[in-house]
Amino acid sequence: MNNPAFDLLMWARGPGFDIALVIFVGGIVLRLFEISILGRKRDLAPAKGNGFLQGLKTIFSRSVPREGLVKFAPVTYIGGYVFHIGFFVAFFFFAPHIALIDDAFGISWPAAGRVIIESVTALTVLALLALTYSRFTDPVRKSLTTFDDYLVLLLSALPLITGYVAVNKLFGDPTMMLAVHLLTVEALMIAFPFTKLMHAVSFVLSRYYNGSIQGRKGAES
Amino acid sequence: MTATLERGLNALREQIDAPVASFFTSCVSCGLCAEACLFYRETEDPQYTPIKKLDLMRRVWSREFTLLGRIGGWLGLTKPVTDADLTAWETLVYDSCTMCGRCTLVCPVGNDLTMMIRKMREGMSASGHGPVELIGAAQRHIDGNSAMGDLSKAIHAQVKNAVEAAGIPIEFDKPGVDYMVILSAQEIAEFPDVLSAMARIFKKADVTWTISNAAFEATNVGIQLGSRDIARTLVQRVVDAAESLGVKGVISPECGHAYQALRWEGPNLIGRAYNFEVIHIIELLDQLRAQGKLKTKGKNSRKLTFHDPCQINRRGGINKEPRRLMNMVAENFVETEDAGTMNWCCGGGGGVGANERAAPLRNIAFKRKKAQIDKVNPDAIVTMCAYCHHTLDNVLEEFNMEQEVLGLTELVAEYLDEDA
Amino acid sequence: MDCNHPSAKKPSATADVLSFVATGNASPVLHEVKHALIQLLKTGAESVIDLGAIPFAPGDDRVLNEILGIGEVHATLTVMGESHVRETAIPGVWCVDHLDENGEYQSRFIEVTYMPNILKTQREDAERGLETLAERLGALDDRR
Amino acid sequence: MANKPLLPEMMKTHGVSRRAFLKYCASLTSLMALSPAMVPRVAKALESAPRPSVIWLSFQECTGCTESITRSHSPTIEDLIFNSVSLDYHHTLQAASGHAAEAAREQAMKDNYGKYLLVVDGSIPIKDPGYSCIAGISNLDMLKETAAGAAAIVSVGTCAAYGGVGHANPNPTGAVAVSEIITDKPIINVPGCPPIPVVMTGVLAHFLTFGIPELDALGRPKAFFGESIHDRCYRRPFYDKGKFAESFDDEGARGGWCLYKLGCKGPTTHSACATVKWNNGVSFPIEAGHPCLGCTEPDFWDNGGFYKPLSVPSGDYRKMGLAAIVGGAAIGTASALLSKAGKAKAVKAHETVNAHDLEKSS
Repeated sequence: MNNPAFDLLMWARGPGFDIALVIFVGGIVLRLFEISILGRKRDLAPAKGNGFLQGLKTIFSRSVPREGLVKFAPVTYIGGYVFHIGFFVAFFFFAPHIALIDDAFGISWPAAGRVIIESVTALTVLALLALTYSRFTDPVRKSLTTFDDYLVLLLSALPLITGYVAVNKLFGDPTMMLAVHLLTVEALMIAFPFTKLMHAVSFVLSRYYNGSIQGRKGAES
Repeated sequence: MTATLERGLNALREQIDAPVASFFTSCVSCGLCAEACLFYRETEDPQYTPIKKLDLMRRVWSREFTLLGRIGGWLGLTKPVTDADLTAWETLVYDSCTMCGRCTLVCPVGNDLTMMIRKMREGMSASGHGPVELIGAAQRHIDGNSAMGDLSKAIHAQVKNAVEAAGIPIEFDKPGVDYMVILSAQEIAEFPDVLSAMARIFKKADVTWTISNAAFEATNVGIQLGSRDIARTLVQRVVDAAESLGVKGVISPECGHAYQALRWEGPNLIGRAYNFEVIHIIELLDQLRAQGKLKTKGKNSRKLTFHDPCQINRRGGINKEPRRLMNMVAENFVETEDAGTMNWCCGGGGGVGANERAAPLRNIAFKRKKAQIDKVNPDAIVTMCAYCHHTLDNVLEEFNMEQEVLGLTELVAEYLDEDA
Repeated sequence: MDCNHPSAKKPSATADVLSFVATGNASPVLHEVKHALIQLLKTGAESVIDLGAIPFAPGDDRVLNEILGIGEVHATLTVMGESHVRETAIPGVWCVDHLDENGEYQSRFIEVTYMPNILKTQREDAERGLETLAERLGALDDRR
Repeated sequence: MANKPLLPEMMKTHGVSRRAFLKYCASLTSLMALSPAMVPRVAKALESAPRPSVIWLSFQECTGCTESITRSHSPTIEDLIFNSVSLDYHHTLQAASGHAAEAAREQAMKDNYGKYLLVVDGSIPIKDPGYSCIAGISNLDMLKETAAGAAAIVSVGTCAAYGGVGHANPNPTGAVAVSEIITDKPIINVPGCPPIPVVMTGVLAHFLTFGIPELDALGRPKAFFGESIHDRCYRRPFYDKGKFAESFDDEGARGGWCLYKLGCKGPTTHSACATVKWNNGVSFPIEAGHPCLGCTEPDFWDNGGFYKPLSVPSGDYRKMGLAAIVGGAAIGTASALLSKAGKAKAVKAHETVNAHDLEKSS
């Protein structure tokens, strides 16, 4: 006798993960090569500031919004922060995820408790809902939104929701929900390199370029 | 040989490099660039969202520079950019963007949208979608010596006036001096006092300088129109003149895009570094101040504020220098909200000021600057770009505002300590 | 009170730490006990709560013990392993713990009753008691 | 067989008091996850339960299940429950052997046709039935023959229930579970490697008192397999607090912290281990400091490694990842070179823009 939920879980942990990983890692590398091999011409104008250092600095400093801007797009800013921090915490501080990272890279750190993980997850999903809502209602967001954006929102929300359901046994067989959780993560991984999710990697390049262009001129970034 | 769609698309292809690819890859269409844009902020029309203005370039990138986009193109899932598309984008790219660079500084993923507008204009102009006024200016400048036509008589007349006013000789084409001064057409036509101001300051500071008959115009419409070829020709003129005179440096005048063109784009346009330095007049004045060669006496007692020209501060990196000079000569210097790096554009930059079609929109967009000024309610606004100066003069009048606009060089010269 | 009778497994050092780990289930159980006591007084209906049916951590036991306290009666039964029947400081509320021959818990109940049934002599046992007594008396008579 | 004594009589002869019986019924009721209000009904049912004939077949197995069930040192009510059934055939336990043993089975089948309870442990090889035979009869044939007259079947142990170790990859004998062969009889699966003896007796008691218990989708009595180890684990609060043992001898392991990271399958394993425990309630694997292997679940042998956390992929994904980097780099380079070629073509096609040809021809 087989347990379909268990078989699905094993598929998700085995071939499913392998397929997703290959597309995820291969895709990211592909995209990064695709971008960086294009190259940029050496800037012949004598530099006034250190573009390299400011580029590096901007990778981090751009995480802080410009003064006074938050009030003009509160949903995007606050929702964006809650989502990003929440997703980060839920991913990197939930013990089973740390176990995965430990297995893959041999590094680990203390896990956060259930109360933290679950409230963060709930907040993160709420933030996603708010961001989705603003894509429907806010004129700027609405005019910019494409299918890709909704897909990305959905793909980001599903692992959070299914993870929450699996851990709390809200409904369904827990083994099945765990399998479904892994499958949603795998869907996210597969979509990652070829959708706007890729920004989670390419933002480093973009911020660096931005900072280095400005920095060479001695301008702020 | 004429402007065609294919030339335009080719120009766009030429412009796409790693930063562009990275920027389009990173965009999550969060729309925060809209909040930074004066055109969106004052109209609240979502079409003015900066990243939307770049959509055609994004499509070219996606279809021709990404694997999936290429496959999508082969399968006919995406459509190539057409001439009609370019026509539809014309006003977005030229009328509703002053290339002020605010969006570049707020984009959370770090996209340099302004740089991409600059690149996109290459394709727009090559495909014949440049605004007529900018094309006219380009033709006048290429055929003559200034975007305003032949200004050689005018400059000689203004120099003569300045020599009389300052009592200091100004020589043309004098080799071996420290600096060659170039001027924006706006200065020659509207604000010639800067000549006598420079003459007096440089005399005191023992700085020698000259003006070249071959290249006295600083503006470069190629930058605004988005044509590297035209921009290169114009930069080359200045470089040739400066190098034949053997000057130590060229002083970029109070003009935003001129500084951008000569200081930052120029070497890349002509494909080599110059044999001289390019220094902005305000940078130079601040250097002289630091060396003790520029001393002032007395201060202006009126309430003064400072308007940062986008291309000189935000995109040029000259931020603290004008403030140090302001503090030398202003008793009551007040900063506006967002002053400095995030200052609001006057609305005239990037060729928008010359574009008649854009005038109504420009007047709406100016309300942002107006609100910024109103909050401080100064007696006069000081700036370091003749075109900002010109735009502010015009729109202040349009809005029945009382403030006077002053050039920083002239203001400093006014309080020059002649006895020091 | 302690439903953990000393004859049960000795608490270890880790058990002390564990005694602060709780699931939060003690409070609903105690409310159930209160409700049962009201019913007992009103209608005489007896209730039994199976503590094995509720996830309980050592911390929950601690809370339960603190609230219910130790009462007047403590009986130890020796029936296929020990059983501890104890009245708590709340009269009418009893703790009934069944241990096996190895001193391990088989089952744990809270009974809300005037007298837990297990304490009473069962009729069948009394019958067999009578038989045994009769047998022994017969043997005594035979000896005489 | 029919004249075997009923439970009350047996209790009497073993000197077990009524009070002990009541205590047993209370514990049994708790064990079966029934309401305490059911205790009198359980007691009544046990007293008057008819004692069915039981035939126990052992196929591809290790005898661990039988060992587990007989692993009671002192006489308990469980023994009495077993004694109250008529174990007519169990080739490990019965005295008879050879032809006499098979004759006993045939006799019991004949006498109780349609009424006897069939207990099976071990999996059945179907690739070649000759892999496992008893008295020259293949397991497959013996199962089919014996099941035909059974009232119900209890598959004891994971092998009989789900194929177990025999069924594990690569399954050389083609081992299958009882339920794969017999489809027309009620089957109660009591998985575990081995199953908990108390659970076995609980299931038998339930069968005797109330008939076939409520089963889950995998044929397991819900009373014993309804909840996961993880949900009932005394170490669960540590999981919730994010405190984990990282190795078998670290501070966490000594402190009794959660064993998830050491590969514990508690979250996906349904069993009563955490509540009923083993060896008369002494302990269970997690309490002994070892992660749950998930032995009550189908294919638990192939769950990606006993010591691999559930969240860790089971395959050799690192190699895949490295291959993906190389592949991605190659395709990315190819794509970029294609882009660059397009760009180079555009540069080559570039005609110098003249200020006088910026107006579109039409």
